[in-house]
Amino acid sequence: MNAQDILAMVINGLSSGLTLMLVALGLTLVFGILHIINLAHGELYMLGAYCVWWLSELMGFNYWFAIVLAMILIAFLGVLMERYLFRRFRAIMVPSLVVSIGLMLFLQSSILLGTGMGDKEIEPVFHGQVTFLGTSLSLGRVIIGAVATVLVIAVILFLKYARPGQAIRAVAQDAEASSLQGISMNSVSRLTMIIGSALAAAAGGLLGPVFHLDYMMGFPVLLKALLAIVLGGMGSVVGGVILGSLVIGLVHSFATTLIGPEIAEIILFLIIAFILLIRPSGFFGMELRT
Amino acid sequence: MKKFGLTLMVLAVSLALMTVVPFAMAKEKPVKYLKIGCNYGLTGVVAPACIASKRSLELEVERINKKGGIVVGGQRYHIKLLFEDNGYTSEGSVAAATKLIDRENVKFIFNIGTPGLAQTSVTEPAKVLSFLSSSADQALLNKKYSIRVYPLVQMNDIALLEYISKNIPEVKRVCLLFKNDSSGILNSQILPKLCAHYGMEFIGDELYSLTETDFYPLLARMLPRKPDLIVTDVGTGAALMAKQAIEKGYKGFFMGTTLGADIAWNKIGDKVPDGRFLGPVVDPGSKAAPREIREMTKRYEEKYGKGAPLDIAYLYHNYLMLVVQAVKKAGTVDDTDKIRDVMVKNTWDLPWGKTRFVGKEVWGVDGQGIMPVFVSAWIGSKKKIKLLKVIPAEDVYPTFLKLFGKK
Amino acid sequence: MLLHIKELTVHYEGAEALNNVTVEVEEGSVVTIIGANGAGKTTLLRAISGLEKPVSGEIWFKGDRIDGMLSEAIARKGIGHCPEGRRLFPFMTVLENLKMGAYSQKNRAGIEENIHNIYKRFPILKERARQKAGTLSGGEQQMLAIGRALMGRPILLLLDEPSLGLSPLMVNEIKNIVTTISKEMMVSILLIEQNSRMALSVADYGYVLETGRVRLQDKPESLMTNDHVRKAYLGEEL
Amino acid sequence: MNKNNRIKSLLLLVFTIIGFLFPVIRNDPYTLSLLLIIFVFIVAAVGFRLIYITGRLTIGQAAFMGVGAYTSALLSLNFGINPWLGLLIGGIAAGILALGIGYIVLRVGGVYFVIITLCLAEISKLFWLWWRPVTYGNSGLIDVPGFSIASFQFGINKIPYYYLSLIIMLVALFVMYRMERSRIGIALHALGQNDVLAEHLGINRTRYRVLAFTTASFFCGVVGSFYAHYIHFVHPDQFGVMPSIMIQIYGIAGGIGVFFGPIVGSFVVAGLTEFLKIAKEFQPLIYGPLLVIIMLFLPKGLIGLPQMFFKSSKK
Repeated sequence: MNAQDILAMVINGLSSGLTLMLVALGLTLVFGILHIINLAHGELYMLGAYCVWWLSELMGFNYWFAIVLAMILIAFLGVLMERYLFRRFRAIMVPSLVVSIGLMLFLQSSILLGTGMGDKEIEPVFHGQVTFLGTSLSLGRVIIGAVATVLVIAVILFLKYARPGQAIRAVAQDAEASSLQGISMNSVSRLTMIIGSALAAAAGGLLGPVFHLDYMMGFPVLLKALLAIVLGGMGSVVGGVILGSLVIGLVHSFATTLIGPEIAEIILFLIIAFILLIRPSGFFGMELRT
Repeated sequence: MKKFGLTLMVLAVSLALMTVVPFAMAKEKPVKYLKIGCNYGLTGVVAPACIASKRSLELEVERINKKGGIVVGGQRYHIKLLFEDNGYTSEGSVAAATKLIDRENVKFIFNIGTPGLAQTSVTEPAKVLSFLSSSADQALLNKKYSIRVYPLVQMNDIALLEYISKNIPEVKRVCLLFKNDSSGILNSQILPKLCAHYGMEFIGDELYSLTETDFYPLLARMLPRKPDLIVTDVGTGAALMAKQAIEKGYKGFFMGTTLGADIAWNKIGDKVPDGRFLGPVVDPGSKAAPREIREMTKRYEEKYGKGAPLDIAYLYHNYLMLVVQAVKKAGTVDDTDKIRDVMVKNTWDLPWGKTRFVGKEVWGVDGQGIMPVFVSAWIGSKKKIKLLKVIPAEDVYPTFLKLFGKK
Repeated sequence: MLLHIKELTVHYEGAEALNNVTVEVEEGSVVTIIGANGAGKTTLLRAISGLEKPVSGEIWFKGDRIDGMLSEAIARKGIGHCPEGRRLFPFMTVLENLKMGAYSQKNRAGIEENIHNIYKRFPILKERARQKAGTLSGGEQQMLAIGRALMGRPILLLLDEPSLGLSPLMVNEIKNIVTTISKEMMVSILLIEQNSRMALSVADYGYVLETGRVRLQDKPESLMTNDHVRKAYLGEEL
Repeated sequence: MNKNNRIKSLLLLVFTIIGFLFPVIRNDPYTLSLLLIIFVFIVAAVGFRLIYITGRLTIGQAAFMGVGAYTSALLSLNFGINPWLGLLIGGIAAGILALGIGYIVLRVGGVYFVIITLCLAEISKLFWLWWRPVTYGNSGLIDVPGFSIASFQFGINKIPYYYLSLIIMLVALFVMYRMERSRIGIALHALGQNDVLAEHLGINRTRYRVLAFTTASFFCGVVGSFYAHYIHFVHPDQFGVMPSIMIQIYGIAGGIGVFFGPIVGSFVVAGLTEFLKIAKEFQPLIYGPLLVIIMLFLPKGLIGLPQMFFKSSKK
């Protein structure tokens, strides 16, 4: 084990953590505002990937344009979901779990039956490798990491400085007090769903060419994103999620490389369970709602 | 009430489906039928393969029936497929098998995937022939009514390694990176022995989870050991792994040992240099594929459009043709003892090639059908699978027996 | 009449919290409601702000009926609510908290001017502007809560126990603030207090709420001389 | 005992009698095989509710079914332990594990507990997959022996298994019902209503929660072990997150506020799934939206349906 190997592990971990962040950020925003665990959030990621496939491979749009379009389309779907389903279950977690599972099954199945059984592929836009500090990475991943970082920073800035962004934070901290300030709960939750869905769609579209398209690709990502946000402090608006995702990526990378792939997943889950026990509000729980 | 607009719409769609689907299914008139049950996971993890198999089998049966069905012992039969969804669960598999046997009185049940193995607890006592497709080694163990006409992982490995040892002498160090399904487990058990047999060095195995997509950490573990050949499957996950291995600077060969989709190979795109990825597959639509499979692919694509199904789906044509030919030869459609006897004692001309039954030395029953192994390589620059060699089962089986027969 | 509550009945967690309560607030006046813990004072304010849905009765504000409206809409109509326990946004800075108070205001220059005014009135908030609200002391938090409520340029301000948990010095400060707001900023105030002496000393009119019903209502001077009030709320031995 | 309760017990008695007589009326192996799996899931779903009333929502109950199933199956395969004994040992293994885990995990509340139990389900599945020398990983354990009494082997038809699972279910339900109606039950409900208040009343929060968790998991282990010996096959996929979610759907869709909610839920949702099988691969397209619709119109679960009619007729 030399410095080179450790560096490789760090880079691998960061590269998967960065992409997880997009899904986790949306999930935590939705949880922070609506107080429901949207188990169908992974499906928005899946739909994003399929949407980009449909737009770029079948309709012939430019890849980046297809991603933007997919973000808009999936955000619209998110608005519908919020308007007709989640809004009624705001802060009622128990039935909302079943609702989101129903939604998940429906979306998965419609993609499977709607797009045919064969594998789908988004043609990669970037080819070639980048050698960074002696570790070889595909150019595609570097670009994805960069775009993901830009998107996350954009969201952070939006939440920090834009008035609607500040309203999201206010509602996450105290919904009732926010409504007393004249902040509309419904428009905030709609906005949150828009951001969350668009981010998930972007993640799907970005990762589509790197990984593969599969109608069940959402659930494993959802599980990891859930881990990332509990690690960061559930409902924490930005702070913890970023660190949480990166920690998940790093732990997975180190454990896989050092001990082995299957045991790495067990270790990952055990670590999360352990952290929750000693720090029940998440390791980096900073902006927890009161 | 406006709030319920969307939900009402969903309800309406669901109701429409609920009324249309049964109608679409109940159109045939009862003549004499040879019923074949299909205990499939139409929902759940293996749904794509099962649905594709369902569609292609339906097309085939439609064709046979149009030609007047088959004649068994002077009686004309139409074939009827009865699909039961097991949701890819064991209890679903048992329930579905029970339903097929007790309600429909079927004598043949096709099954895909490992949790489906649970059906043998129902089929064995009922003397119903159970056609399995799991690589699990225990699947056949002492099971009189279980039949597997499935390319054995061991046979594929032998054929491919033999080809590699003869044609690619630079391969010396072999490692296994495989998904942790039953084929992967089997591979991790047999590969060290096989490598020793072919004078190669086995340097380690790692099994990853089925949902894995990011292989960088795993490769960081394996590649420093400098393998020349990575043994894996030819599915989507493996293609992804291969692509990422090359991004990580791997320069050696890959060997897939199970069936998989040709499209999955496209994942590698132009990343893998031509001829570096070998596997026991054949592009079902290409000229290299057996004629029947090629025609089948054409018919499937005409009806359901591009995006060919996994070739595992086509595998079930082997089962269908086996049943059709065996009942004709046995002269009965319900004496399963006799049909099984006829089945395992003869050599059959099935869509994937000449098939005969073996296995007494390994599993105590002759339930395993062995067929030719297609050794192919991926020509990435043309996105094509090139058939290198077809190795008859007879050339591979002796080695198999020598290495893996009962001690 | 600025605010008119007519025969309001509200249930809270299944039990009756308010029963046929009628309260009126004149424009420019300070009205106080005193009562023991659990008398329904907070529920009344919550009902005005739309946080609780009444079972029966009506609430009129500036000639519009507001019961049944969403609380954010009521806030935008000009009712500022300084809730029980202050309910600041603890992880936002003082300045951000103030800006949230002006969420319904569209005029940027107006907001800036408002912040300026509030800083002038509460200099300590200016000092703490970049600090997270959760880290302020009790008195500072109360000032921020009032400041935030004033940011929305309310016509009517609902104050829920502003003196709770504060030192006697701070209570006096709050008293001054209430007077200044009503006199200088021309904001009507509905004040709820357990500190009845302080409340009655600043109010123009007072109500006594007991187990969800209005027991007494009168000018503060008369209430202060009422035997029941003296015994039960002013702690005087008779 | 008031009138309402008498009607309830009468109904229960009728259903129990129907349960016992069913195979006599209709000896259809397929229906029996469906019913006995529903019984298995009823036990898990009612256990899920028992934990829920203490204020903890779990999505990990299938993990304990897995512990029971694997323990019992491995013991009978490797050491020839009688499945009848295995039934008990499987339950105890799950119970002991729940006891240990519960003391640590139940201190965490709210959404964090949901996620921890989700982790638990996933860990258990990954563990069975990983421990290949013993569990054969993804190949599963094949030919797990079935039950027998003296020389009579269960399994020629489904009737013995049906009665066994019916009896297990009735015992489990009886125990959990009595528990809820006893003084312990009052404490459990108090915990669910108000944590802090319960503590003030002298209820040891963790101890009572662990009691509920262990009881529910014990029965999960027992039915898991029954499942293994009935199916004769154990596979990790049967005990991961998805089956846990199914248990939770049965509980919530039925109505988690009432003891009989999960029972109704298991029957109706499983029945619905079965009915929708005619749609073959299109089944999730209908099943998913149906779940959504049930929750939209009956947020309190199917058990709220009669109440809804009752209310509307009163108006």
